[in-house]
Amino acid sequence: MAMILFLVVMVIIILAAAIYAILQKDLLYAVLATGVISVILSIFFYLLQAPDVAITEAAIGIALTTIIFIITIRNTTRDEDEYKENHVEKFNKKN
Amino acid sequence: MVISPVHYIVAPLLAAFAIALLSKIYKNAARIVPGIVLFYNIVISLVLMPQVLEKGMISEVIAGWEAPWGINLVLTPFSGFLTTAVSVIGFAIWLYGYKFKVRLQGGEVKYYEILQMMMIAGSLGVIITGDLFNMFVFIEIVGITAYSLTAFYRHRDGAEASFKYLLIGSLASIFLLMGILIIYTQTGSLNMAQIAERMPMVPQTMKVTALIFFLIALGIEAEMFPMNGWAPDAYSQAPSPTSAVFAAVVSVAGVYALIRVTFTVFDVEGVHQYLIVMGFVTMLVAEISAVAQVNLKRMLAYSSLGQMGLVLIAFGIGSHLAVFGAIFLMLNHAVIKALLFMSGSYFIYNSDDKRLIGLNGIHKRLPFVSAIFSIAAFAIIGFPPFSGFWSKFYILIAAGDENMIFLIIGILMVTIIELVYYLRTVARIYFYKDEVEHTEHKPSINAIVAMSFLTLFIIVIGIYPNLITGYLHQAADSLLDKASYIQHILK
Amino acid sequence: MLKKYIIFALIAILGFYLASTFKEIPFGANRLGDLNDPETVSAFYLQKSPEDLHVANAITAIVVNFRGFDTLGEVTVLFLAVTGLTSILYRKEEEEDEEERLSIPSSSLVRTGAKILFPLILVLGMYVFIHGHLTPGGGFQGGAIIATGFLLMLITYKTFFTNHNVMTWLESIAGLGFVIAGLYGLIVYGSFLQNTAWTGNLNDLLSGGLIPLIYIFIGLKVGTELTSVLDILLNIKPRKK
Amino acid sequence: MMEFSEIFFKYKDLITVAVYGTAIMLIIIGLYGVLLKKHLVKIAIGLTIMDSGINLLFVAVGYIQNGTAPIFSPGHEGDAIRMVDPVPQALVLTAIVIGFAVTALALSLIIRLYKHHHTANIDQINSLKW
Repeated sequence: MAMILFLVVMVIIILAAAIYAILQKDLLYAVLATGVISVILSIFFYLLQAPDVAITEAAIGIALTTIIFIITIRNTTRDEDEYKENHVEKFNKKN
Repeated sequence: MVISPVHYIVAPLLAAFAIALLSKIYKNAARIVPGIVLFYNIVISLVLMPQVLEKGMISEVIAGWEAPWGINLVLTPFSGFLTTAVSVIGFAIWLYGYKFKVRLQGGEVKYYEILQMMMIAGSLGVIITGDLFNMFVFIEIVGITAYSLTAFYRHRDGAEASFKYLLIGSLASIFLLMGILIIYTQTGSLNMAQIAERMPMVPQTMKVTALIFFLIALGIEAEMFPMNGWAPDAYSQAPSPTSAVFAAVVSVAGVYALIRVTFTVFDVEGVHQYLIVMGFVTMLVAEISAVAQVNLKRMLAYSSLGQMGLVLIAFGIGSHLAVFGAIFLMLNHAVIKALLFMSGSYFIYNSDDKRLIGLNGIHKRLPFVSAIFSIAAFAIIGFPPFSGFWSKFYILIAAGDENMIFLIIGILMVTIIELVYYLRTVARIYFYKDEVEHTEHKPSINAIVAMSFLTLFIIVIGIYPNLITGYLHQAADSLLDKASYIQHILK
Repeated sequence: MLKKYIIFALIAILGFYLASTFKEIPFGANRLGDLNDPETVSAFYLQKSPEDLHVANAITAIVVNFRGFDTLGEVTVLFLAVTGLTSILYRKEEEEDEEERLSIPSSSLVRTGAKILFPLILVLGMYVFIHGHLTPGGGFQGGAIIATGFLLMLITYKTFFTNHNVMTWLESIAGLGFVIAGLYGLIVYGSFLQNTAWTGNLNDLLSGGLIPLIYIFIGLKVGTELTSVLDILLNIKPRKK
Repeated sequence: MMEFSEIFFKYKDLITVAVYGTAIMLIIIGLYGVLLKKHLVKIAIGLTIMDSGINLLFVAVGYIQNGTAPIFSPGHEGDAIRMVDPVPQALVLTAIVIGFAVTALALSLIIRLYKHHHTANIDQINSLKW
């Protein structure tokens, strides 16, 4: 029974993390949410008797993918809505 | 060591891994080694093709496990014919581009040459593999190289076109994986022949679902409407030899994958009609868009999509003659479109204006290239005595045999549209006065050799089509004969 | 706005379609069939992996031997991704300014910790890919673990840098090693990537013939490629504020 | 993980829905992000979420009730009968690494686009027609 509860909690966390990753405007948090997805996913793989896949997902999904996303955000912009300010600035410059 | 189909893949891989080391010793290695590899591919084709035609089919197993268990490589007359064509055109494009990138620094040319070589090798892999998941891996190889090469130039909008391409390509690969997964659960196999054998036992709904995923995914690779928006951008932003590879090699591999899956693996009714309808829409939309283009490379790209639409229509008709015409058209399209991109990029190179205006009166400065461009333009419209005439002619006859009057009218109408924009371009080259600034770039000798060779091919095949129609008939037979494909591979 | 609704409808259709398809594919059902007279590939692999190849980890047997060609292609994809990344991001004309790398300002505790952890992570990674044919893990996993070790060093130490020459050599040698091991099978036994006849005993470290060797090559290749990806991305100059 | 196997039968439907449903939901959420979000990084995030979903789907399809991981232990060579399907797992290994390569390439393109256009919004990057 505890197992079922655990499973349900995992499903809720992973789906919540996915929705959060898509909706969150601060991209850094969105990226961290994808890291959470990978964590839960590798637990899923472990439960489904796929230890090889679980290790791969843990190393690549959690560590490497997250870090390359963070590097990208650092080199671009952290705020999803930044373009709006940009737009206003450009508009003001023109006039 | 006996030459076998696996050499098509191993030789480029060996070269790609070795180039990094070799170029530390000898700077020009990155330029020369791909040429050697692509030439070796022609040698492989020439050695293997007679065997294929004699035996009907060669299949090679990887890692020593017989066909349904391990991965196998198959050369049928159809795929063997395409690999031969791709090898020859790939080598011609290498020859053409040998000096093209000479002003780039050593390091950059290394990346360029590796990526281009692997793009051709990946396309060959898509054509020769007999395993669905292996096909996915090769499609990813082609994809990765194509995205990187599209973004190769920094000063243009390459990154944007490349990102667009990457986005659609990734969606395609996800759909492809989904299709593979559904098929795997139903048949327990990844080998195309075994899946084809077990396909009658698969429930109809599963079959149709999987086929839809495959059609979406491979339709993107084969540049079918409506998922082909990436193509003109990618074609126009990539370096010129790469555009030629896109048109001549990658699109051929995409169509091959689509046709192999729909014809051999699946046995769903109605897919032929789907191919005809989608092919027709693709052709119509693309050709009409081509008229409106002001950029030469974009125009050629749209024309390329139109040709692919016609190929799909011909495959959709499905009779022997139509398939024969479709394979002929694939060959013609590969050669002629490669030629158009090769000669067209010299125009762009010479004029400071990237638009069609830059072509005005250019024949005075580039008489040879202009002549080749015009020949290729006439050939692709389908004027006799060039080879493009025969493929269109056979497709029309095949449509007539099936009493598809509207299709014939449609194809003729589209031909008129093609006539309009190609003749307009040729007229610009010969009869308009030049208005824009120019920078002089005479074609180098290797480019002239490559272009003359392909032009010669168009003319010779146009006058003596019998030189290759025998092989083409055999190729069409082998594609339509599903039973012997299954039997040969599964023994 | 209309476009948005069309996309919503498409997504909903896809979801419904997927759900109704996978309803027909029972979860947890045994689809392998008879293992002694295999009809599915998986049954065949499960049967042959201990019998013929003497490899305890069936996934390793599949990845390296049965479907080794896929793995070769996949290693190539990584290699091409690194090549593409370099050509996209890394051009000489843009390196004129002083290099500044992404790094986390770290305390001496973190620095010392990283220094101690780094060799341990490397050893762990190597253990994982050397024992790939016996225990869970293998070339990809070990390579990825090694890459995380380098990542740790790259972000804690501003001055730590991977020697590109060594990386290129390792990368090329690992790749060539994989292909040459495949060619050995082609020349000696007549089929690319074919395993040797000598395969050792199940569960020995020296079992599986060429499989551990190839997996070590894969591990080195994946490790160096992933490290290269991180190195390239970390070396981008941060945007000017 | 014995417990998981034991209770499996009892709650089979629930677990089916949980595993398949999660995978399909991940694919759909990812697709939503790819198609409707305007920020390039968000689009890349959507792609990785889709990839996660399809990977989970692969592994879930290979699972067999009461199965064990496909690794032979000493003295138990006949255990193959209880093992889960290894092929989807092997395919997923390949798919994960390929997905990482594509993501890295996508992110590098985003960095370059940002350098050119000083924005990462898809509507404002429109030198070519979208």
